[in-house]
Amino acid sequence: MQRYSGFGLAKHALSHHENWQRQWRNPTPKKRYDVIVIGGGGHGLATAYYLAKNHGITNVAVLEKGWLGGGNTARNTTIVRSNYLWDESARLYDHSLDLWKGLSQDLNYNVMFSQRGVMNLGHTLQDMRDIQRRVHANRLNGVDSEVILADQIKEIVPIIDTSKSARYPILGASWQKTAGVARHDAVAWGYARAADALGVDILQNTEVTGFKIRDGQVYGVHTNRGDIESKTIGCVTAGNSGVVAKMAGLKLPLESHPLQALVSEPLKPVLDTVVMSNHVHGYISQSDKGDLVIGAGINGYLGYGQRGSYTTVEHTLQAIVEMFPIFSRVRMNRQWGGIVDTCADACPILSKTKVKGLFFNCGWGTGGFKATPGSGHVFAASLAKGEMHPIAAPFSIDRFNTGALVDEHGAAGVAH
Amino acid sequence: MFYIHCPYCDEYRDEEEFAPKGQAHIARPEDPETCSDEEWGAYLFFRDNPRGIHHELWVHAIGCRKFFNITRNSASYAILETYRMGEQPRFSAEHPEGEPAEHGAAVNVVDEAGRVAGQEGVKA
Amino acid sequence: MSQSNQPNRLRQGGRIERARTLDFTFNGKRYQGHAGDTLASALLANGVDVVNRSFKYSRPRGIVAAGAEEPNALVQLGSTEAAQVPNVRATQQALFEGLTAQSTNGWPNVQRDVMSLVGKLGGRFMPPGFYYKTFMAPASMWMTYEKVIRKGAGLGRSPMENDPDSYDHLNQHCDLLVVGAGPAGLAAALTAARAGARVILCDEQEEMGGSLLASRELLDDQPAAQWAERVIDELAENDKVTLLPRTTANGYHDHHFVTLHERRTEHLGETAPRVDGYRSSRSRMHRVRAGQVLLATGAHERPLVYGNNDVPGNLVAGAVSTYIRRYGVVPGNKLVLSVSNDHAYRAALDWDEAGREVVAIVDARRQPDGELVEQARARGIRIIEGSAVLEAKGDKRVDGARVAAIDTAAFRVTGQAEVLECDTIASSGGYSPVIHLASHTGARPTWDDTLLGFVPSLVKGVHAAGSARGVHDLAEGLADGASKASEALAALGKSASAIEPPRADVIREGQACALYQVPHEKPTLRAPKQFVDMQNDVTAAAVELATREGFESIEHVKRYTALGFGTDQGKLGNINGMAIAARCLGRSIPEVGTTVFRPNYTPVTFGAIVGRHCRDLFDPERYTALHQWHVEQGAEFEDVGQWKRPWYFPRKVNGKLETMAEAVARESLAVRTGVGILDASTLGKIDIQGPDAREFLGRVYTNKWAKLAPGRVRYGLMCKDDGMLMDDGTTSCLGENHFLMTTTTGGAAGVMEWLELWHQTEWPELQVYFTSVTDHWATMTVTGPEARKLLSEITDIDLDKEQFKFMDWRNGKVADVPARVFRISFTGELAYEINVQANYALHVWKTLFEHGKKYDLTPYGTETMHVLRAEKGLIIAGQDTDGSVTPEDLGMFWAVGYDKPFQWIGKRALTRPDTARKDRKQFVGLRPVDPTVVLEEGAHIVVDKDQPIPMDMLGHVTSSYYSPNLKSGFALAVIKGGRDRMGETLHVPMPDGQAHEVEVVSPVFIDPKGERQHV
Amino acid sequence: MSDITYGQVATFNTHPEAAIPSESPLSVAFNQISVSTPAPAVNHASGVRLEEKAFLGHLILRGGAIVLDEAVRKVLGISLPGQPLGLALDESGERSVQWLSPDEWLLIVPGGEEFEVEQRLRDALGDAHYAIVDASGGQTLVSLEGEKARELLMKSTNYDVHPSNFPVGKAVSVVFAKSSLILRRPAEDRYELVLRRSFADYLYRWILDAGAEYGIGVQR
Repeated sequence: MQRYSGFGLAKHALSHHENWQRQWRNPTPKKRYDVIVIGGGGHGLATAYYLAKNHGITNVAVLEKGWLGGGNTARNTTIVRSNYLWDESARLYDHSLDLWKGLSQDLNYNVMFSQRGVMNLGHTLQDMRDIQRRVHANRLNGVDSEVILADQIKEIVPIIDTSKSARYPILGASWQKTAGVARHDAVAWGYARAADALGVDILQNTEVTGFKIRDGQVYGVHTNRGDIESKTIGCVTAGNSGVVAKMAGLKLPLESHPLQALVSEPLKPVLDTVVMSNHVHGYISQSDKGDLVIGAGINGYLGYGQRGSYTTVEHTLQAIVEMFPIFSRVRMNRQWGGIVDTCADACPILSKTKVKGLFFNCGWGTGGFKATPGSGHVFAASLAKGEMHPIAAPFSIDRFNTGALVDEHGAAGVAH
Repeated sequence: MFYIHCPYCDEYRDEEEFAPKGQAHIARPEDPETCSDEEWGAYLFFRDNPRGIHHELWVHAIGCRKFFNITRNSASYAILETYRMGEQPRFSAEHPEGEPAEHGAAVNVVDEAGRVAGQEGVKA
Repeated sequence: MSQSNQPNRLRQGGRIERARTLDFTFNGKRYQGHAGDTLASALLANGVDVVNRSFKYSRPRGIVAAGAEEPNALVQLGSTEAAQVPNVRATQQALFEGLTAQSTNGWPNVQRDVMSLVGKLGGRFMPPGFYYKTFMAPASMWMTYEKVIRKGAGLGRSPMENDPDSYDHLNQHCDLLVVGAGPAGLAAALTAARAGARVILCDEQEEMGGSLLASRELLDDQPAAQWAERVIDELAENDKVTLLPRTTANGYHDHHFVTLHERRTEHLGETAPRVDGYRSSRSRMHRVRAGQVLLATGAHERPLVYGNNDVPGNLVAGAVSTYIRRYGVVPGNKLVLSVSNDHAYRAALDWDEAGREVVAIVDARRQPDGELVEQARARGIRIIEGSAVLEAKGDKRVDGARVAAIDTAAFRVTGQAEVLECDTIASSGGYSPVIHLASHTGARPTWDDTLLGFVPSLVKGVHAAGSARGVHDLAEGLADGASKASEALAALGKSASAIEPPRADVIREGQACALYQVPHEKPTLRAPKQFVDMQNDVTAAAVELATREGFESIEHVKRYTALGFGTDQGKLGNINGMAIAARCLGRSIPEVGTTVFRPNYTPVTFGAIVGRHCRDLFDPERYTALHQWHVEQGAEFEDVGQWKRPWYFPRKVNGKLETMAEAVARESLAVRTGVGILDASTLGKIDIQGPDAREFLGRVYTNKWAKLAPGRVRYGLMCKDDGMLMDDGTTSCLGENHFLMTTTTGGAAGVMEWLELWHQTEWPELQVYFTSVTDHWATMTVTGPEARKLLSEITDIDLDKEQFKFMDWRNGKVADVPARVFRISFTGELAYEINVQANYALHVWKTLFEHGKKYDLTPYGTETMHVLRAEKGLIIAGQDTDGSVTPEDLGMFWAVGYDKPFQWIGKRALTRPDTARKDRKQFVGLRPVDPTVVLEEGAHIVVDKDQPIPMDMLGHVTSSYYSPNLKSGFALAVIKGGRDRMGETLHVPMPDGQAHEVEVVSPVFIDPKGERQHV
Repeated sequence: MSDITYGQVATFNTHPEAAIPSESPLSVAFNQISVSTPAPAVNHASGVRLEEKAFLGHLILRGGAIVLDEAVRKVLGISLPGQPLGLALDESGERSVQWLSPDEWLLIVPGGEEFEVEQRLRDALGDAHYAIVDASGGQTLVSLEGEKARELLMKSTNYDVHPSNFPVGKAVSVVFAKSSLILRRPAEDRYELVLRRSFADYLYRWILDAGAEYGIGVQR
């Protein structure tokens, strides 16, 4: 792998950038792999990378039906935080946050992880109870988190309206200083480049059309580029997981919904942290390019169309302008949608299935991007060992039968 | 922003008046006590989640407050039909072009008897 | 009418009002223009070349286009802080008196920009994706690097003061929405209007008419604009037609829901002017539901991609014609036109007619032969065939064009270059239909090899006409508009015969050739910068580099280079970029991908999307019938859902307002020792009638209802089928077949829908009706030891404790008003809930206070209510429960009907392995060992306070207060295996490292036998 | 005693015999608790005129159409609107019945009549399965007139209020601003809005704001 560095960049500049290498190969599929990862988004590529790096399993294929990183990895609002309520999810997301901290160096690819802090606002007394509950739990779990009140919020974000006359005045917030944002595309590309360098075959435009299953054991897939065999297959297909599961005769406890986001025109820096409000429902940060990146709500109907309802955008901007009245004259540039696979408890599925050798990593709902390194890391370990990693174990499909849900939205209210 | 034909109000109304309530035709098991944990889990949580034709339960929340079903393509968002509780769809994954009317009852004819029937004697 | 100060203004022509001169300021300098100008045309008239600096390299930039596709001329508008608008496209901003604008980038100013040095020197160190490849070491420095990078971010700036303007919405419905009032759109609208259809016609420009306003062609032997005026007049007369100029269709949503953004006042001033004391909304969003939609959105001309094609003085050819013919402005003196098609020859003809010099037309085709080519030849204009402009010369303004023969197929320069002296280079590489709206619907456009452009794919009900689908000829476009409109109406079952279009000359045009990037003698990576996307400084070299690095999908190329991510969404650059990527990859354009557009077509003010749903009207405030009294008494309010509920009633004591703690202590003591009163009207109330009402209750509640007699009340728990508590409340038996259910305040709407869901989908055979009566009844809770005495003074109901027991209800009069009185208690004290028709509530309430004076009747709010109920161990659903709590977890076995015949909702789930666990979190009380301690709600409970982090948490404090009655803090909590831990001492660690010691106790702190409520 | 038990159902006359002051849901606004200025008066330039018809009797009828139709005709002399979204008025225009859903109708009668009407309906309905619920305290009726009334509605609801879709004799429950209400067209030149009590103040403030452009006046 060609190492990236400031010095290298200068050297390439002198040769008019004519000597840059491909960041990943465009290989032809082999007949057989030790592990197949279906889905070339952030989670799938991270899974492949950690399989190769941590477990020495390099005979791995990542099958991507379109272009890598083209699903929710390319469509999210890039927030990274780990202040989840329940022990199980806090462990998972905090593990991820730890990996984020050294990710650029690990991958030799600047994913621009910017720890500018994330605050979740509370507007009612019950909001504040929930926030306190979450922050207390975070602290005892070793997750960075604190409660701040309106004055402190105003100090960190001077342009926010904390006046008492607001319809839902801001009472306080939970504040995770070490949380932040990252450059979404770079995460996929960085993992792809690093995995490729370790020998992983990234097969784009390769769509799985069916599974080869014999006696309850998976042994390969059919694709538009021919059959590929492997006795260990991890499906990391986010919004399309239900469709993939059906090919294996499985039903999953999730539904795929549209989730929208939008950006303003680029502005000179005016907002340095991430501000989220579940009560008035909107969240916002400003990218390094200057766009205000704004997350909208999820629609309640099934949707694979990568677009949602316009009213959701209206409600989101109403919330944003309520919190930041100065943005009323700023203009919205673009909106888009992703397909989020959501479980009833707003927690993911990292699980074996009834089909031996076939594993699923899905159901991340609105929280997938931040989990990318952690999800890939524990899922790789699970595929390598054939047993779920301890951090992944609570997120089995079986919990929907036993009742052992990890109910994040029931308790914390903040799922993004 | 869907435009939905309410089979009870018998006109198209904006999506803002409606609320989606998940997959249609999920009947509660007749005898819950004899269900295994898996069967009960399936009833509570496991859904078809198809990309394509989907039958879903909606309620005309601001309007007549009636629940009804929609056959909709979850990829194109095209609505193929709406039908009342107790009626069967004409369009399905097996019959994307629709079955002949006599096979399904989802015809939006509003008559006195139909309205009463819509309220009585039906099962999800 | 002096024009001496506008050097590029022609003496005549154009549609501007020459009699109206307008002053404006750009970058601190004053200029003049005319009514009818855009800021761009006025700047060009005044000879202003550099209007901005580029985003990444800080290169000087001028105006390139004349409409929405303009990538460079972004300005910051506004003379005051509150009126600032960032990133306004000068080509779309009408000039008004006093307009004040600044370049978006450039420091200290746009002429001498310090950053341009960085751009010049550092440009080559900033290939696409350079930031992914550096700033990684040391890891701790990234936040510092990022600060520096962020300094260079952004275009314009946000205002720092609140918006003085307002915005509104108008919901519209029509049979046919026509987007674009050019030739095809006008013909379509006229066809539909004459057929009697409801039509909306919108157009983004200041004036309707589109290309007809600057057309050289005649219609019915008159200037085309005159035909447009006649049509618009006819449409304006028709009351089924809504004409919306200055209105951009910015988003196409499902099922023909289109948002039209009407700029109502932006042409009048920087803030909306006041008329008759009323300030109009600055802009208005029309939320249109159309039966059918016809897109007559025209086409955008593609510039050619050549070296230094961004130097001011480089324009697209059509823009040159527009400025000359529509605005009477000729943006230079000596023109070189570089083209791949006939259509663009018009620019040279217009330039020539304006009396300026056409140095040459450089045509990439070997033997151009259309009518316009012949006209140019006939005028003696030099035509250089088989050639193109390789490179512009000049720094802040074009001063020459290097021209050479090229081989477009082989992508190389074949001849010796010649430098033509000129100050303007106009180029045209063909025309891209404006397919944005069609592609918002999710339909992927398809490439047409003859048209050399993407044409829209159309979902059912959407039609395209004219240039928007590649029909560029005027006569054909008019006919196309008319016939597509009649097709659209036919789809609605309405007949409309297409209008007879006006007579137009057919101009024979030769076939265009495919040319996107012009080859250069040097390879692309070494050639002078050839810009593809000017706003984001994306060059042909960047696209090539991206493909070399393995970014092969056009989506990857776009993301890696930022191509098309500007505020223009790549209207000029996307297809050129795709063509370059295709060339580098040796593929065809459609093989590289398609082009996808998302709303908005052009950026839309947040305010316009928000509408009036802000500030006082952001969200409904729900009031009870007693709201006025609460306000007058100085209550503090708590937001509970949308309700405003009194939180506490601070009194002035010794001239000082009580704190909440003081008020709550006083209110709590009053209820325990005297009498207090609560406005409980927000509780949900549902009237249930029917022979199967009782059976229905038995199915949705966990407990039994078979034997509740009329006159009696019972508390019930409602679960979902996963066994988790959903809501609670009391239900009264009003008659054998008649019940009144109450719900929590927040749960009211949800419970109502829940009942209907089960009735309509599962048990339609049950004869029962549910009707919400929440708003009909006002509910006042009179509670405390003196409650009976007080109430007895103003009621005819026999309050004798044997006649009217706890959990009974009675009818009667209270303060002469018919009332239903329920003897239920949420405080543990003697309590009466008085329900009266809401219109009479204030009278009853005030009468209670008249009589209550001697008992010191004390109004209390939600905070005191919470304290009092917590002392009794009564839960609040949603506070003490969170969707993961069963009735058994709460220890409410008495409210679970295990042997009811029907398998009620929630029962089955209770026996699942996890739900049946013995060590689930259970509801208990906590008593801090130190009575002065009030635990923090949400704090967690551990066994070993010295355990290192992560600690094993047993559960958390759900409710915690100071009790003036217990003279101690106390709390409710859920704790793993809590019921088996009674008497144990546990710990509550706090952020300061200390831990509070607590004893696990029963959740009932006061009157465990319930004697007080039974008195 | 003001209540009578009809078979198995308890009815309740909410009105006092004595003259008791009463407050409509709009009193909060009219008394300038939620707004700082008095309601704008009607004048010749008012493009919209708003008037509250407070304290009317509102009854919700549930049941089968055929059964209810007979009773309503007998008691009020109005045919029950059988078609969805129908609104029927008696000759005086003071009493109306509107379709709410296939088994639900809204009866509006002069204030104070509702209890008697309910009793007579119950007498007429006998043993049928039906429900009648008094909702008079929970809602109020507001009329909008004037040449700009329709445009004001267009600002507020996405329902198509064009006369071709919303003729006289139609009534619909619709989204209105961020709340909902019942919208009725009892006459060519008048719209009626039925507001829920707790939302009424918000809706009234919305309407005044939307109407400012048209010089809205409030008839008091």
